[in-house]
Amino acid sequence: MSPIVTELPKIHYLNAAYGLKSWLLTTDHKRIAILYLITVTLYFFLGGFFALLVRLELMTPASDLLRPETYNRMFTMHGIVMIFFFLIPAIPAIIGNFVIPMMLGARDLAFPRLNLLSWYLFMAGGLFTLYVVVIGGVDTGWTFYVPYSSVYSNSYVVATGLGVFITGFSSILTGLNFVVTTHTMRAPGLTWGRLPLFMWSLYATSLVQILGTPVLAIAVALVGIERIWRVGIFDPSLGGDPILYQHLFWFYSHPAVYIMVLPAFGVVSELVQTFSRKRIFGYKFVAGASIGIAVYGFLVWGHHMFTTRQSVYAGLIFSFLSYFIAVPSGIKVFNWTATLYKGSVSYQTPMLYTFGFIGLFTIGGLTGLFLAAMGLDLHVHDTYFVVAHFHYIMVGGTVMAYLGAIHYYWPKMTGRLYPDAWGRFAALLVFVGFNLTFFPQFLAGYLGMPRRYAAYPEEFHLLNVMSTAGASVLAVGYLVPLIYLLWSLRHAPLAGPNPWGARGLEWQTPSPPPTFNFEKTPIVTDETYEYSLEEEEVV
Amino acid sequence: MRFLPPTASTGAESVDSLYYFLVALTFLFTGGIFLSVTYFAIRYRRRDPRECPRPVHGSALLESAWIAIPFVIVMFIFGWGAKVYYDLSVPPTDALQLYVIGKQWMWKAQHPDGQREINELHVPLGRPVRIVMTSQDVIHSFYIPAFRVKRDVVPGSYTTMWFTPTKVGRFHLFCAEYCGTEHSGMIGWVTVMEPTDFERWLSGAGAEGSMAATGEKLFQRLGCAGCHRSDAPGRCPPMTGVFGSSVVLANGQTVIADEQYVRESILNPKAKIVAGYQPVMPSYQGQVSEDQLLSLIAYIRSLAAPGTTEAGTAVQPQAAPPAPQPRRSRVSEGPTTITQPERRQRK
Amino acid sequence: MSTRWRRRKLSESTNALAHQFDDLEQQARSNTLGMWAFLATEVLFFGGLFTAYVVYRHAFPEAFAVGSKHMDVVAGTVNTAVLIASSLMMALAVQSAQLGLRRPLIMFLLLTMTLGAVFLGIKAWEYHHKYVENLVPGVNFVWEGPLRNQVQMLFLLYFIMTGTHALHMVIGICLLTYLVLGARRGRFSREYFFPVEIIGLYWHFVDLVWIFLFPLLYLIGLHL
Amino acid sequence: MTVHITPRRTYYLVFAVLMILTATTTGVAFIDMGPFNVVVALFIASIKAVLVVLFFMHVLHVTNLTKVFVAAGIVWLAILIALTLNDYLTRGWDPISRPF
Repeated sequence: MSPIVTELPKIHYLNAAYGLKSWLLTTDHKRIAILYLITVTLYFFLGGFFALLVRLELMTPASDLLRPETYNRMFTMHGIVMIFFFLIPAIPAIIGNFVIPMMLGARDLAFPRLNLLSWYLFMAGGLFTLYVVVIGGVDTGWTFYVPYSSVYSNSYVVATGLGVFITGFSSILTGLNFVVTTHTMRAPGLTWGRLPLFMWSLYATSLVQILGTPVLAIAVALVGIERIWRVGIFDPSLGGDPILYQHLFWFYSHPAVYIMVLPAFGVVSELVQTFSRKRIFGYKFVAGASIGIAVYGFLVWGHHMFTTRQSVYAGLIFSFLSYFIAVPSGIKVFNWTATLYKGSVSYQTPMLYTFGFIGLFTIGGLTGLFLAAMGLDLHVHDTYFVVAHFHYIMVGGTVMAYLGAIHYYWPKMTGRLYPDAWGRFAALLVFVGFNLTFFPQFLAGYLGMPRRYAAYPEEFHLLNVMSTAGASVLAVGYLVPLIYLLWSLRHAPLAGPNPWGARGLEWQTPSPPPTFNFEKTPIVTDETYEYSLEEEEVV
Repeated sequence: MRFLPPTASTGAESVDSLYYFLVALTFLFTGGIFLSVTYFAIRYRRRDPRECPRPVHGSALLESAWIAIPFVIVMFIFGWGAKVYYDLSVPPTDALQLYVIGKQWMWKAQHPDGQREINELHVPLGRPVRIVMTSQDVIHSFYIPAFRVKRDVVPGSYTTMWFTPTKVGRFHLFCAEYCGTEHSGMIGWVTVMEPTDFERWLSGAGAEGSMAATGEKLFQRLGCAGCHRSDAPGRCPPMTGVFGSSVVLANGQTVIADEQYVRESILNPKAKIVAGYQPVMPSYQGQVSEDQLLSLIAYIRSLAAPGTTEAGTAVQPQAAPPAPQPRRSRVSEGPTTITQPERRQRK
Repeated sequence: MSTRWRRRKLSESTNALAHQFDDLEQQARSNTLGMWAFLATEVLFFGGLFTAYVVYRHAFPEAFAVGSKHMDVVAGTVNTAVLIASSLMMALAVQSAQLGLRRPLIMFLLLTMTLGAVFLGIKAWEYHHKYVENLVPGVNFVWEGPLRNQVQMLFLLYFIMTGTHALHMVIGICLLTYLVLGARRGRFSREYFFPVEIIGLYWHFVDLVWIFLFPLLYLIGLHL
Repeated sequence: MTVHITPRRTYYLVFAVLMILTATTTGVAFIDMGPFNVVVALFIASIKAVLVVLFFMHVLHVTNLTKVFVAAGIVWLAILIALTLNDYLTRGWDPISRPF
């Protein structure tokens, strides 16, 4: 379909300058995206390593491989690394950084130096966290619940908190950059109604980052103050209320779920259109649902606190509000499915991840209904049911979409394709491994197995063995793409500007793109995703 | 392989019904999405690399359908879940009263008659049981899967849960809120016994005297009795008949004198002054342990006048549906010399 | 920052257009919007503290009233006036920049900084007083009267809230210094004044926070 | 972009009003009005804030987009405080969990 490409463009963003300094001081959004890609991938495998240790420990009921204190550090570090250093930056900071200016027809983000600063803040926060890993870890759980974190824990809470605090500002600045860029850097003719859906979802994500993250920052800072000076902001023995911390924490951390999953929605909206060659079914609804989720996500945090001392009436209100979120999420799933109708569906690697995403996110979303039902939550709260639920959203949803996006934009980033057969094989491995890992956890959860247990009674054994077996398949599924993608950098065939026949401004520049993306500022005259126009062009 | 924990309380059945409904709903929707995606993906697979399908621009009717229908369904789930939650949160008035203290890393339980247990909890079959819980250190969560109940145990305040066991047997007791190194070791057993066996167990469990009696001794020893005299109300409000009643405060607000209020009044007496009294009581913060606080509360509870408690006191033995417990009446023994006019006067 | 970029900026003071923008108007619009978005973040950052304040004041009204008697109302009022005056100076500085008046711009910026420094000085003096009175939680808090923990909560919030605010003031003064240096080199003009404007927005925001902190911390228990 | 330049007189006037309001809020605090002390203090503070935002920060003359951003900050702050208080204010209503 696309003409055979025999050589890369002469000058592109990768060879525009050489040397370490040209990377570390770059303000090119594409190079910063690559910096993020490298570091976030490292964090992903670090977090995965912790996860593997957790799963290995849980293969047997007794705590034999790791001592409980080590186990507690492992699951905490797994959570912190995966959430703050992988899931939150993954799609926005890598894919978003790379394609947003191109999607908008701009030369760069509105604030390129701020973008680089974001990466340095991310690195600084990450180094604090790595430092904590080296000197002995932290064992509070990623939630840092007081008074355990502020008074009782014997681990490195303050250093970790500082790492999270700094990384939070990296996240805020990235979001701020994206919001301003979307408002002021759009090419002529690119109206809001013509924005790619990925832009809509990243815009929504950025709103959450700007408005939610500061509250986490202050909550973590207060925990640090309480721990360092032994004062009682939350400590009940000094008059504080530990539940207040939970309010502040979840005010950010529930919307943070949408920071992690909204970009995935955007990716899936792009992929489902490209690989079925069809404009999305109900563009306005899908776009609006992103904003709706971002705004509405701030009204529901109390559903993490049904079993705490939160009042029954507050719980009722939060439960009621929580159910509204089901509507925009449903809109998305239904519209993606309907987009396939009468399309031209291809089964290339990114599309397989998209199929996986739709299925797993549906399960993840529907099990959310279980948790928002207050009476049922009394039973499943803080059990493996919750663990399975959010892994279906975060891993089955976000990681699937992230891998799909990496495979989709890899040719744009590097100018080269990758072996599609291997890609499809890995996608299948990830899907199978994922379900084998996390489906048994739903069962274990309803059976009553609490989360964060280093040892557990015998009746949960079989389910945990299945889960650990699945985790090893999943691990292989994640390593395979790493290998063939690295291999493809030198050996794979060249991709050309638009290997998928996709629409969108980012596919109209060479692969890899030049430093300023476009020869001259493009002018948009079409509605978005007009696949039907292609026929004329091809003929 | 089992997929459900034992169903051993009245609440467990209502939770399970909701669960089955949601499982069915999940299968229905996931199946629907899965079948549609599979069908579309096969039916409309790309046959020619150059093919370009005609656009379908969406349908307002379909969009409103898949906004409205899920909305109605989730509102139904909300209502159902809220009902179950409310029922599981509000104990019946005739419940047997137990006390639990969580600490790193054990559960300490105490019966009104003074029997103490660690990581064990014995309860009678068919009687509602209400548990008042607190923590000595960090947040824990008291979780009995077989009863489908879980409540966080929060330091500095009381939370409550209740259940009516419907099956004799031994069931898991877990700590569900991460609480430190031995979190997974903070587990135990709940034993449900036939009422007669339970009576036998109680009498054999070696109590040092009922909690109310212990509380009364403490009340004397800490010097509370010198001021809070029921015979000569003066500087301090008398304690008889207070528990469970509404108390008018100096700032005009009204509070119900429950466990939380009594606790606060001991630890932080100047926070809520009863109308008509001076803030003269010193704080007992740091001088009474959580155990002693519960004993004091049990004592003050025992001073409640008949028919005035809001929850859980053993004031109407006849009203308890199965197997009235003669032993329970002991809770309301003690110097219950209150008269109705006296109480009204204090309001 | 690439050196090429910096050189361009220094050599052509009036042509301070960054490469990613098409014109100065787009650049100014983006930067102003960016600052407003950042201020929204700041609102929520302080918002966490205000929430804690509201919750605890609701829980311990008497303790907060009693404790606030130890706040220095005169210092607080004077500081409010000083900060509002500094905001006025900042507004006049922005206006001077808009009109392209270099010397008034520098003068008003220096006045803003001076008043900001006066505010911080008074604040430091207050902190010192609290220290002498043994009212610094975590350092030397001593409270003989009732409701010790609850009163300590007020002072804790006082120090955290005013401390965070003071930190923002310090950052603001650093930014103003940067502006003064730029203004002396003649970097700003009628076309290119948005750095003055957006740092001005930040400064006014810090003033806004204080406008709420002042009654909430100093004026609770005066009528008791 | 057309820049709206506020005349100096407006700034001086706003400053004068802010000063008067500052004096008022301190003065009023000495009068016992029960729960209304807080209300009055916050009301005056809000007026001052609005003046600063509208005149010093030029929100009177900015684009609607900027106004949306200003509103977003305030609305989200309101969400944070309101839904947190939603818990604390209803704790006393039931026999299960009570204010501390």
